[in-house]
Amino acid sequence: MSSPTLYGLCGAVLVGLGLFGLIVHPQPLRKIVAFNLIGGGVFLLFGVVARRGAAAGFGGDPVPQALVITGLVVAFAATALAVALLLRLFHETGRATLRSDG
Amino acid sequence: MADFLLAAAGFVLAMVALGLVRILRGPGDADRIMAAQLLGTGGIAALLLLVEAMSVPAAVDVALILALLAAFVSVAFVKGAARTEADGA
Amino acid sequence: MSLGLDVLTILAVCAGAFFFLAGTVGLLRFPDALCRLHALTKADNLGLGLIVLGLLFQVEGPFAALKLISVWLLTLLAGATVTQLIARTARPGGTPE
Amino acid sequence: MAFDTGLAVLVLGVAVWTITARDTFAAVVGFVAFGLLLALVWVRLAAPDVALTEAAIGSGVTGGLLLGAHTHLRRTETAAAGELPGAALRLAAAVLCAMVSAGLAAIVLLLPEPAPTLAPQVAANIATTGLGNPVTAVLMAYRAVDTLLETVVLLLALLGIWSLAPDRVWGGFPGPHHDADPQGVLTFAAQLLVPVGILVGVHIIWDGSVAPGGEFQAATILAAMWILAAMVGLVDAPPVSRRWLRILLVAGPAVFFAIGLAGFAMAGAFLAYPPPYAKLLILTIEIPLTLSIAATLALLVAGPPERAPQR
Repeated sequence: MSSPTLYGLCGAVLVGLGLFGLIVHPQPLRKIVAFNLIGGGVFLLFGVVARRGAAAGFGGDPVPQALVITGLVVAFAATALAVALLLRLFHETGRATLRSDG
Repeated sequence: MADFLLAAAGFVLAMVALGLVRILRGPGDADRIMAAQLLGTGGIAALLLLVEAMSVPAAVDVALILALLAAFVSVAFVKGAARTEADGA
Repeated sequence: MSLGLDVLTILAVCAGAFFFLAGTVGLLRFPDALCRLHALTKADNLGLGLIVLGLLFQVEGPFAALKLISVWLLTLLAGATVTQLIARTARPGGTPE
Repeated sequence: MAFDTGLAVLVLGVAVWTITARDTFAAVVGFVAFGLLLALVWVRLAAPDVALTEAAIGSGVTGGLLLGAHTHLRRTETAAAGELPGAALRLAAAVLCAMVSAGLAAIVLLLPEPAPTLAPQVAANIATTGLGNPVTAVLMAYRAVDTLLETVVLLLALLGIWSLAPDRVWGGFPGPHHDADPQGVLTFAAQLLVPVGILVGVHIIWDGSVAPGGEFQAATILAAMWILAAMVGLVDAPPVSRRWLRILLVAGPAVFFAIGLAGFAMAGAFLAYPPPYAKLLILTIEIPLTLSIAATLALLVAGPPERAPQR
């Protein structure tokens, strides 16, 4: 097995782990962290595709690499928005929970 | 030479990974910050060794950014810890 | 000449790696926060410092060397700041900042 | 190979820790460590540009953002932890996630051989952009529309955050006010770090045309330095109603869009650069774009206005 494949498998496991955290954790902040783990895994899969496409003297295919850079910045913007929504919820209700009842 | 540097990078990473056990055990936030600090320094050291082993000199900038941002995150840590205590914990 | 430099690199990097080992052991084994802090700063300053020193023998050109040294200085600054503040919080009766 | 295996195991170990930690603070620390290790992985995958972005945004600024959020929410976290779903649901979730992972792993193992790649096309056309860094060429030339829309997404996220402000503080200062302590250790560290950080940021953008680096990485560093200065009280965030601030935020995308439209006249298509001026035009876009992105990222971290503007 080559190293890119190894990191690809690592990315696949990361997506599963993050998804698990996203479903199971009741605290919204933990869900945000878990969502970022999923993101890390997906980006790693892109990285493997990029590394395998090494050609023409480049260490990797620059197109998926550029997509990952775009993705990282957008993921950050989404995280910041999610955190702001969460803090607003906390200031409105004094609690930070997604439960609709009590 | 490249093999030696790669091995050294692996060794340093393994060491800081052990240091991570301190994050697991805590008990206080101070210990967690210390372990994160060790991980930051070790990560930077491993990265520098890696850069030289793989001869990608441009990646030294990654270490430079990590060093800057590690300082930034540390200050956020300390600020956060100070604020939580001020809240009357 | 190159062989001599390689030997210097290996020596310095090994010494640096040793300080990381020592720092980790200290972090895990020392009884209280201040002792652990002492162990940590050794790993931080000397471990990274020696590794940077070792790598300096390998790089080409003053600019690359300058970058390596700045990485070390930045880490020192961050480490000094944070350890100072941790020490204040960890000391009995100490106040943060 | 042994190194890669070790690094992959370490990444997974930290990820498991981030998910399973009982304490949210420990999970956030774990996430910062995770980002740092991912930066190492990107270097191993021969993607230094991505490593720079991961180190700056993925680990650094996201870590700072999450730490700040945790400080606010600390006392609610333990209460919410009691709402953990039942064992059956957790088991079902674990099975589902294992299946997702297995599916992705199968895809990784079954990727076509030889791998499809666009690298030769990039190599064949990079000379016309005058740039030396293929990733910057992709971001600023071949896929420039993506990058333009991305900056718009950042602005939309900022609008979303600002719209969360209560009416009475609208137009006010974002985030809490930090008092400066002129004798403080933090102030001293920030006074040393900020100028160095700005220098590194300029170096990264300047390098970006020929070596790994570029406007997003540079903008993140500039944003982090500004947040640092704000955290220790050296500067205060400007009220969000300031006109110069609004102009700063839209200047980058506006210049980008204007040059894109000029592409119709100069080269016959949106965002097409006439070859002799390609590098000049790209630099003309990059400099205001860096400043705009830096301001946007810093304000995204600062959050919605919290203090009413002085009248």
